[in-house]
Amino acid sequence: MLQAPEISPELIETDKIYKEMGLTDSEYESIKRILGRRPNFTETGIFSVMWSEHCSYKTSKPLLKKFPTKGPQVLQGPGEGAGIVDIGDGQAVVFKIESHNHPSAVEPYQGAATGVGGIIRDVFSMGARPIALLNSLRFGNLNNNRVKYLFEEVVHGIAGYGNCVGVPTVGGEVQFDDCYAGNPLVNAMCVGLIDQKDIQKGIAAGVGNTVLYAGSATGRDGIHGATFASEDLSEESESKRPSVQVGDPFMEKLLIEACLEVIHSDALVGMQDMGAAGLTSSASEMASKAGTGMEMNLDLVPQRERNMTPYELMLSESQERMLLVVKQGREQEIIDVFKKYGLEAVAVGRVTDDKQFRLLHKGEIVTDIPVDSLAEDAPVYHKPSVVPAYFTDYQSMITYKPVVENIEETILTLLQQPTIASKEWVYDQYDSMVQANTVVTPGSDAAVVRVRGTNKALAMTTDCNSRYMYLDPETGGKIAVAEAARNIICSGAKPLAITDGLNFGNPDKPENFWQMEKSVEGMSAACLKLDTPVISGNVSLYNESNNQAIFPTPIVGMVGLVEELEHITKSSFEKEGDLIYVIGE
Amino acid sequence: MKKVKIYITLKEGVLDPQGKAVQTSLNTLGFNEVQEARVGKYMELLVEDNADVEAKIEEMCSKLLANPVIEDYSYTIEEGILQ
Amino acid sequence: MKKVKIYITLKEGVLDPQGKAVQTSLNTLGFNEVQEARVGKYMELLVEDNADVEAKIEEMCSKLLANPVIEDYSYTIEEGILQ
Amino acid sequence: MKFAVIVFPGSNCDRDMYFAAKDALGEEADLVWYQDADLSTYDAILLPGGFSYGDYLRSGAIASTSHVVAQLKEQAAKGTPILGVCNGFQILLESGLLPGAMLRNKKLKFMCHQEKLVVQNNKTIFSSLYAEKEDITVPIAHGEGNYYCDEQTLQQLRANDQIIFTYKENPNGSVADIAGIVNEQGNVLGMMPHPERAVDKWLGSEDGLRLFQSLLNNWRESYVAGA
Ligand SMILES: Nc1ncnc2c1ncn2[C@@H]1O[C@H](COP(=O)(O)OP(=O)(O)O)[C@@H](O)[C@H]1O
Repeated sequence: MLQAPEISPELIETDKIYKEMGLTDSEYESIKRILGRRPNFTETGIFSVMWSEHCSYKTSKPLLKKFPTKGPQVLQGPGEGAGIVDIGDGQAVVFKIESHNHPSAVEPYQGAATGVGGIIRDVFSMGARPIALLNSLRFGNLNNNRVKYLFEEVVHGIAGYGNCVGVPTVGGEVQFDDCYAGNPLVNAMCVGLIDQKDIQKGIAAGVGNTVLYAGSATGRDGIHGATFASEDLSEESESKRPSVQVGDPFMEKLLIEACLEVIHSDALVGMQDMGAAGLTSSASEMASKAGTGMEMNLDLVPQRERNMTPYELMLSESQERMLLVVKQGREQEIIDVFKKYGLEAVAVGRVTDDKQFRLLHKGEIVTDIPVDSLAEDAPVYHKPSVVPAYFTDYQSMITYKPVVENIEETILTLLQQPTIASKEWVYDQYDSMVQANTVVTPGSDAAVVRVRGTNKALAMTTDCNSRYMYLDPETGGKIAVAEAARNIICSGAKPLAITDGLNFGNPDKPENFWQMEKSVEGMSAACLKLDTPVISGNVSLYNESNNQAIFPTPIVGMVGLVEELEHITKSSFEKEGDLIYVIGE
Repeated sequence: MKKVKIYITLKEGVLDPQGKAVQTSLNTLGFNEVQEARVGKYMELLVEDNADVEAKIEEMCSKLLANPVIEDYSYTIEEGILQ
Repeated sequence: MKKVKIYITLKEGVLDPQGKAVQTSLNTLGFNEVQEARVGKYMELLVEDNADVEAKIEEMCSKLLANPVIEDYSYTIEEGILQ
Repeated sequence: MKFAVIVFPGSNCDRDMYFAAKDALGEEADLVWYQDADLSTYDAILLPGGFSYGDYLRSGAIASTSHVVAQLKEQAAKGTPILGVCNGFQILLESGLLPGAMLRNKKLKFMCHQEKLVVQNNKTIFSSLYAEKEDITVPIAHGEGNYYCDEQTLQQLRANDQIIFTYKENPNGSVADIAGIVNEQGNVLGMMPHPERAVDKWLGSEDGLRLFQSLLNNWRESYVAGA
């Protein structure tokens, strides 16, 4: 199928091979216009992943613009690997949430594990030490065996990866609803701590500087994962299974330590992890952001399998890989740091001044694309939006007030709901205490992690009630942000900012797009009011199975600052005789 | 009673970090002749005699014992084990 | 090149919670004919030809691959694999 | 007193151990990369928890074949105090410095929470500040902490009073509820629970700190005695 590298540019056009890669006719036409010729197979693949929803946000961009992203506390808003917020004393907190829904539906253990690995890389590639992980999970009804399997394995995968890399998993949420039966949601959030002077950017600056590849060798893992992530799940996804990637948390742990050592060298110019669309997105984004070009020789890329084609090398989503730009002539110092940790780091290319993204393979130029076209010329779609009939119906209903006859029975029934019941079975499997800073462990409103060497701490939480979102996305969006803020405040902290994980169905359906629009508007309003700007986030669309969309599920990840450890409050009763108050309406 | 031996290996092309770690460590110990190591699972089942043991084993492997997304399996059935 | 297949099993008498769990799930799935399950490790090594492969494999197993306190091992060596 | 915290590839409680020695106890400590280690200049050696070599093959197995373990054995023979926690305990077992082996937890799941331990022997350099049979609270965090040894070894451990900590409510299936044991000489302790995570009130328990203080007291006494 898609693997055949010998498919000619002509054939790609006449047989519309680009469609199999997820590009539309008009997108293909604009690629031809950009290049002034037909793209070859590798180039078509590169455009298809860079212009996928996952990398280009082509349908969500117009909505993301509505989010408030500024504030005096914000040091880095959306646009880099993760957002950064000032916490005083020259320090900052770095955080982001990311989804791994589709991979987890196919191979739950590895899907969840690599989701955790990916978000950790986003954080330490900024130069921050990852200090906490959270996750937000959605599954179908637990009386279904497949759902049970997915639930157990996802939790197992998060534990397997997070525990091994030594970042405590301190919080999260799990909800069960039939709408997620065929399409579970697995969103992972990572929080890092950084000295502001160490903040790194993913840029390829300085013409002549060297591009270094570090970490795991490249295999045929997850080829086309980025476009896969942007598709509806169907029978067909079965046949795409070989593309599932496997995580190696041990390798990641070594990468964390090596990268956090390397950031102290002035030989380092820029660093970025290879996430979705691997080498393609990391390399082209680094060049594009710096206003430079990049040339790489693919023969130099460490390879795990034989006879890999340029297409495969560029689109592979092998895990635990980083791309670095290093000052010319100073490569060895950096390579030596990686070597100490038993990691491979090799020069694969250099920064150029012609703003082209040029790739060589076996002596031939296999790609020559204006680098900005990959990021900046991606199409933007303004999708039609329609108020769903269900919403109008519900709004016209008379408010229903349940009558509770037996309070005790009702409470017991409620507590038996998996969504409400204790999640100890889940979080007991997570090492929530490694790094020895976790003051409030899972099971409270928000987790609290102290900042060692200071009298401060960070409170963090993830929240979203997707049932509210479905019933009224705008109000639901406000509620999600407000709930997160309450959790943070109840823990003794002041809310700082949020990251958001937008999980929705197929945006081509106007009703779904309306849900997206309203959710974002509701969240934005609450963020403005509470002064918690959006500093990072992720979009996952096409969360559907059998043509049925999930409830809109925009997850809010919020971080707050505890000024004094003494301010920390837990949600458990502390001692007999204490008074209980109810505040609010 | 039959004794069934089941071998579960990672599919070709699937990353095997454990195998890689074992190989590196064998090489470090001086066993430089080891070119590759792959680590899988080995299971022994004691199964009551009955007509279609083989079909059952196939089913157990594909349904539970191996993860078809990333693993392959094979097995041997030894006859007539006394209990 | 030789292909070496190594089987590592828990010693008899050592409790095998994983095997027990596998048996229980097989029984739950309706495979009631499964009387016992034991779970071990299976490794494949690609080893360069050299005079005393067998002695080397013994050494690898006893030094690293198996833990004599809890595990037994056995292996087979397949000749003449082409690279 | 000067502590070495040995860092293996994949160790992840190394810094926690370092801070326990340095900040909570207030003594000197170095993080020592396994390849660069010269253990002869330290008063005590700490093997931290984590997943050395990813816990691949068996937890602690690959680390136990590294060169630093030869030095560790030398120091053990000389009587230098050595504390292995969690993965450190697993490394001590795999390298033969302590008897027995680890199996996966009975329930096959990783577990992390505060656990009650009983101090069985308070006459070691690691436990002298605890009362005998005292209940203490120290967190566990492991997937393979199900301690196993054969009957004969267990007899020996009992006869020599080598069992230092037991679980009050056995969480993982360990033989005889064992949570921590010492070698015959009494200078090498391996334990699954994490005393370095229980060294100040913010962490939910301070009970682990007395283990480090016991070591310090003991070192001071022998130092004074030796001087
Ligand atoms: N829903 C969102 N809200 C705010 N910012 C977003 C959202 N989704 C993505 N972003 C931002 O867009 C940038 C690119 O995101 P992404 O491609 O997911 O990052 P990465 O390159 O690390 O995979 C990031 O800075 C991210 O924070």
